[in-house]
Amino acid sequence: MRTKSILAGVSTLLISSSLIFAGTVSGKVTFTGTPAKPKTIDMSKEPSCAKQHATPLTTESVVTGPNNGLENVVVYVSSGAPDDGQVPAQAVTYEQKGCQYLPHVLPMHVNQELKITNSDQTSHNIHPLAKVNREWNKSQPPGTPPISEKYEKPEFISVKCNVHPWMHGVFAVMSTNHYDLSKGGGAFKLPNLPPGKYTITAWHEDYGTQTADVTITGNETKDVDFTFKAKAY
Amino acid sequence: MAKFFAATIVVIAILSAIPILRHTWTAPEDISTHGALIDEQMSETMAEAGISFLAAQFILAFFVWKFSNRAPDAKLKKFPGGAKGLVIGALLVVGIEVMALGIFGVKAWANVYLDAPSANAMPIQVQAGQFAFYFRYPGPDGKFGGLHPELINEGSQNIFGLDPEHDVDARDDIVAAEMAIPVNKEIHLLMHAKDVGHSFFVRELRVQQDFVPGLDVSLHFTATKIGKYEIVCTQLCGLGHYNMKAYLEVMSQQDFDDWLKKQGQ
Amino acid sequence: MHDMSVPAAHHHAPPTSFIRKHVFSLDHKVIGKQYYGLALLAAYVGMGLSWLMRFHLAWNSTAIPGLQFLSASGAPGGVMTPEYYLQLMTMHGTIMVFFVLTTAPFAAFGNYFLPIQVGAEDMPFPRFNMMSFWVTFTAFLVLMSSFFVGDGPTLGGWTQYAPLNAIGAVGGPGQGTGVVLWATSIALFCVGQLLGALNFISTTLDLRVKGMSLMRLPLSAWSWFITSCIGLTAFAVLMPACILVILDHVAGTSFFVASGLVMNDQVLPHSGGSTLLWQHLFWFFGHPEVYIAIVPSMGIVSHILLANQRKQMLSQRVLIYSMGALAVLSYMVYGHHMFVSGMNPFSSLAFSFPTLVITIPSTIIVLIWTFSLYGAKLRINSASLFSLGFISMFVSGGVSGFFLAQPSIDIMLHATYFVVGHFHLVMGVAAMFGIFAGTYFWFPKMTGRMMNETLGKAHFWLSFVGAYCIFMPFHYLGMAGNVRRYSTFTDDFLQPLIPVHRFITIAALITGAAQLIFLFNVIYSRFKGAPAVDNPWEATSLEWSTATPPPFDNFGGKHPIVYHDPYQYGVKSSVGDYVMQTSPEQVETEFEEK
Amino acid sequence: MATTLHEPPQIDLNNISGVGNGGSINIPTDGGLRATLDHSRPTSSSAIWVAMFAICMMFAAFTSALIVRKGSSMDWQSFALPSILYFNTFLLLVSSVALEIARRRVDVFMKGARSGAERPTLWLYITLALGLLFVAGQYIAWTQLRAEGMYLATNPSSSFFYVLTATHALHVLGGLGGLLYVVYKLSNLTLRRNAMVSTARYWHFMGALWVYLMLLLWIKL
Repeated sequence: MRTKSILAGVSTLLISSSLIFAGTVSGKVTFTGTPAKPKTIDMSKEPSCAKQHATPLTTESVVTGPNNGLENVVVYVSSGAPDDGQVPAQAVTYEQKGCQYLPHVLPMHVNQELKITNSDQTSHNIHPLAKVNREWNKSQPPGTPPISEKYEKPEFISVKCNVHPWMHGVFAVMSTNHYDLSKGGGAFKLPNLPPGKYTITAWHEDYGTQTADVTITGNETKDVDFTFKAKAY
Repeated sequence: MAKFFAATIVVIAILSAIPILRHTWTAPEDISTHGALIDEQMSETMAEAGISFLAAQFILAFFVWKFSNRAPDAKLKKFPGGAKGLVIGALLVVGIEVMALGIFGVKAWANVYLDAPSANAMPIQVQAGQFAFYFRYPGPDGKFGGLHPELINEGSQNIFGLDPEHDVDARDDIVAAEMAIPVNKEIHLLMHAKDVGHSFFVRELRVQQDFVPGLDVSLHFTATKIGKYEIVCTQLCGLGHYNMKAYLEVMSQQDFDDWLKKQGQ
Repeated sequence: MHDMSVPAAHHHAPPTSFIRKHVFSLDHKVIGKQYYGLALLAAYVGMGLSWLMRFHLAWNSTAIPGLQFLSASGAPGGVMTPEYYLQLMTMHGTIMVFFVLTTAPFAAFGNYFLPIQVGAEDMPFPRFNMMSFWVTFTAFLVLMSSFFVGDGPTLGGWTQYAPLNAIGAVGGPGQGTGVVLWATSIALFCVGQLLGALNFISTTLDLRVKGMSLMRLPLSAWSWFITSCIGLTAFAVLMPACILVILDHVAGTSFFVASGLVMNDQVLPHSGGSTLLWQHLFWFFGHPEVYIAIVPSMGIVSHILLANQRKQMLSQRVLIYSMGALAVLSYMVYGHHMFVSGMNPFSSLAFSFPTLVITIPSTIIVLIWTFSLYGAKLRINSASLFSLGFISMFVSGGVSGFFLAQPSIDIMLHATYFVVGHFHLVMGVAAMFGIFAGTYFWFPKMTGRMMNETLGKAHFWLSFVGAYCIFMPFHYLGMAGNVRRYSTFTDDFLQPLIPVHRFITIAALITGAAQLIFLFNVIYSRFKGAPAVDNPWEATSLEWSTATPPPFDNFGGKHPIVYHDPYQYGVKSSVGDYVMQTSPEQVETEFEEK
Repeated sequence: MATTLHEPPQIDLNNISGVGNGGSINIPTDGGLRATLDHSRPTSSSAIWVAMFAICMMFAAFTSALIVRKGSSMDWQSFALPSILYFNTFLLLVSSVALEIARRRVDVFMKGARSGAERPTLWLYITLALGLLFVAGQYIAWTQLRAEGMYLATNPSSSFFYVLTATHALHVLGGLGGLLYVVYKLSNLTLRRNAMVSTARYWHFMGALWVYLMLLLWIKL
């Protein structure tokens, strides 16, 4: 009993301390050169989807923001912060709407629940091409309950819909809770890092990965920027 | 019971014939230059098949009506003609009938499959893959870029596996998900299968042809009527087979050129 | 009835243990019943599948209560997914074609009655015969197991076109394990049927009793003999094809997968295979298979009509020769399944002519049947009704062959519901009617009890009208270009056709329900039916000259001697208007002279 | 017209045997050993031809598959057949001769009185041995190919080689089974001529089939 309470006390102390001296890594992902310009997607095969897009959808494998910001880049701590094993309770959801995956890149924690919903009038077919994890291929007719899945091993999984070949997305399965997805101008933020040496990795589905090492001492914010080389084709 | 059976057959036969005679469900109007012969062949066959169908059912009904449940002392009768008559009759009538059909049919078939496309036919490549058709126009240079299966990436819309980086011909190739063609111009369709067997079927054009993986086949036709038609896959190709389709837009030459320009940008 | 015959030695004493008697029995009669039981089971499974499919086609997004328990991923919340539809469709086709249409009229009735009709005690190789059934049964189990293994049965259709059947799991759900199980099952089935054909042919050639010349064989025996000749050739070709598919899966060979194929943006490892090769091998079996399904029914129906019209056929020889012609022609026409497959267009023409020629023997057969009714004393009962229904169905399904035999028209009708309607009528419903007729006719001999006529007639009327309501509209749909093997009709031009599909579905549900009457009748009559006499139909062939049900060695230690052609009806004899093949009595016909 | 077109056959109760062999009663009609006559199953002489026809069809299918597949693309790489195959061919042909001798001996033995004449099982054993050697030889051929890196999936040519030879080897094993059956039946004097003849036919057929396969492989690979 007493030992228990002591343990509890100690652990709370540790956690709080790690919160007190919480470093943050933030920065910006940019690109140099001229990226291939997004191709418009012709959905005429699926009228019910096509009419949901006032301006035709374009490919999302390279999404750029203002002043060379690069979006949809997964930035995460690849070493230094061992996985604390905390699986987020709430599920991440992956929506199929207008024959498009929302979001295009979906980061999630290993074993976190993944809910896949179909908001379209047509039947979709979710086919994540997993290599490390178990590959599955399920159809989801309109009006059927969401598909619930989870992945056991960290992996970047490319997702396809076999019925609508243009539909393409990514599951980024992480073994850490310290990850972020570059937004707007390519900005990202990794908060709550206890002091220590870290390797930060940035992953982009077309341009590959880049890494940077940072050391957090106490309560501070370190700036780390990544620059990818864009491919014209 | 026997008379009821006879009556039932007659009723069924007549009811089955009505939708045919009234053209309740029938193929849409033909918009191709070669289709007329096929339709003609179709209606001739329909006439002959229909007559044989009705005749057979009626005779069966008549005999069942007349010769069932007869009195025990009733006399058996032998069909006057005998087997020889029937056999010779069948050989002559049916033989000539089907041979005629076969021979006339050759012409209709030849139009589509045996005659070569004319030299100035417009080449379009169609690629069938699970579960969509994509169409490729050679672009201003009139040359198709080479295909590199390993480069195919549907996520970034490199449907055909083109290599614009190194292949100059590929740079101006125009890829579309719907097929636009100028009216009254012969099209030479080069059919390429990306993965498994598919088929290219346009009812109005009176064309149906399977894609053969590993072997590019070709098809040629001329559309004579402006409009929007449906291209469907008729070869079971997997779970999305039912949804594998594309639209065929037959346009005036002017509209077509504009469309092509628009796609080019 | 005076039956001159000679004593024979039992070649094997009747077994006593339950296992040897009812399970691993060497007795062709028991094996025949086992085949019949298997066919019955398979038929109702196949029918259930067709119910599910039809319902889905008519009411696409409506959940089928409880279906999710059959397959959670196949029917989330009871709504059928596209792949599950195709999987059910594939299983429906495979089960019906192989395990019903091939086993029931051929293996089941043939096993039971061929030896009796030739006067033999048993088949020459009872052990092969037993193996034939148990291998077939295993094949069925293997096929059914694919429902429960991996991601379900294959979705490639019963024709299993390459390369979809050979690229493995990347092809979609069921294309991995599912296909391997399918191919294994079919290969086993081939083995079973080859063993059966071996027995059938040697029984017919070698075991005929004294006086039973080939031309004295009943038409049913002839049809089984011809069918086994077809099967011998067809299954011997399908088996290698299945072996090659299995190798493409498990050994990584490339018989059917061409090079440079891309699935999910990955180039497939296989290379250089020929996709048309599969179609050639498959259809070389596939078209004769149609005749394997229909020819036995032709024989059975002729056999039954003769007993009920109390008068001979116009010519038995012509019927036999025509069935033989069908058998021979069936191998020269298989290419008409491949008119638009990318095969050389000239060979399409080459294949179309023999196909058209097939109409000639078919027409002759129909004419002989019909015109033999002229001046007959037709007795109406369930058996004869189904036989007459068979003729009507055979005609209706046959005429559509006119269209499909012509490449030019096939451009419009290929792979549409027209084809589906055609083969369902001509080889599906017609063959089923042959099976039903055979059941009502031979049930007394097989079980010693009569079937219930009232139920039988009810069953007939519902099936006959129902079958037309289901399959005639298929032809109209096809002419309107309704593509087959679609799980959902998304195309604009298919929308107006959906009401027709609803009509068909309702008809299918009712007709299917009518088949439960038959099932009940079989089970009820088996135990509670009126006891049957030895020769309830006053028929002439050998199976009616022995006891009901026949003793273990068929003729109670005797060898019958045959004095007459089969079907000596419409004569004056001591027993009535017919004389048994085994009776030495000299008789006169009672045709009035013209 | 009279319906009985044929005279009722004369019944000679001393010698009833059906058109085939339906009625086997206690008089030697199938040329078997006397000991076998009672309770003997009717024999079928055509069965073996039927079986051989089916096997022909099967290999015809494989052959056409081979030809089509070879023509369908450029990836066919020829390779030299393992030389041991020629030796195997020789073995199989010799075994056929041995079996023919055995069959003649058995014939004589069956016709003559059972007492005295010793059973001609020796030649059957020789055939068996040669047959086994053949199968073993085929196995060696496969191992040699594997040593050269030619596996089942290496190339269509090797695929077909393995498939054809293996299928043939399986059927040869079936023939060996038949021989064992004959030896056993002969040992307890219940052999029937038909069994002997059919086995012999099948065995010669296996030899012929193998020669055909050798030619096919030799020409096509």
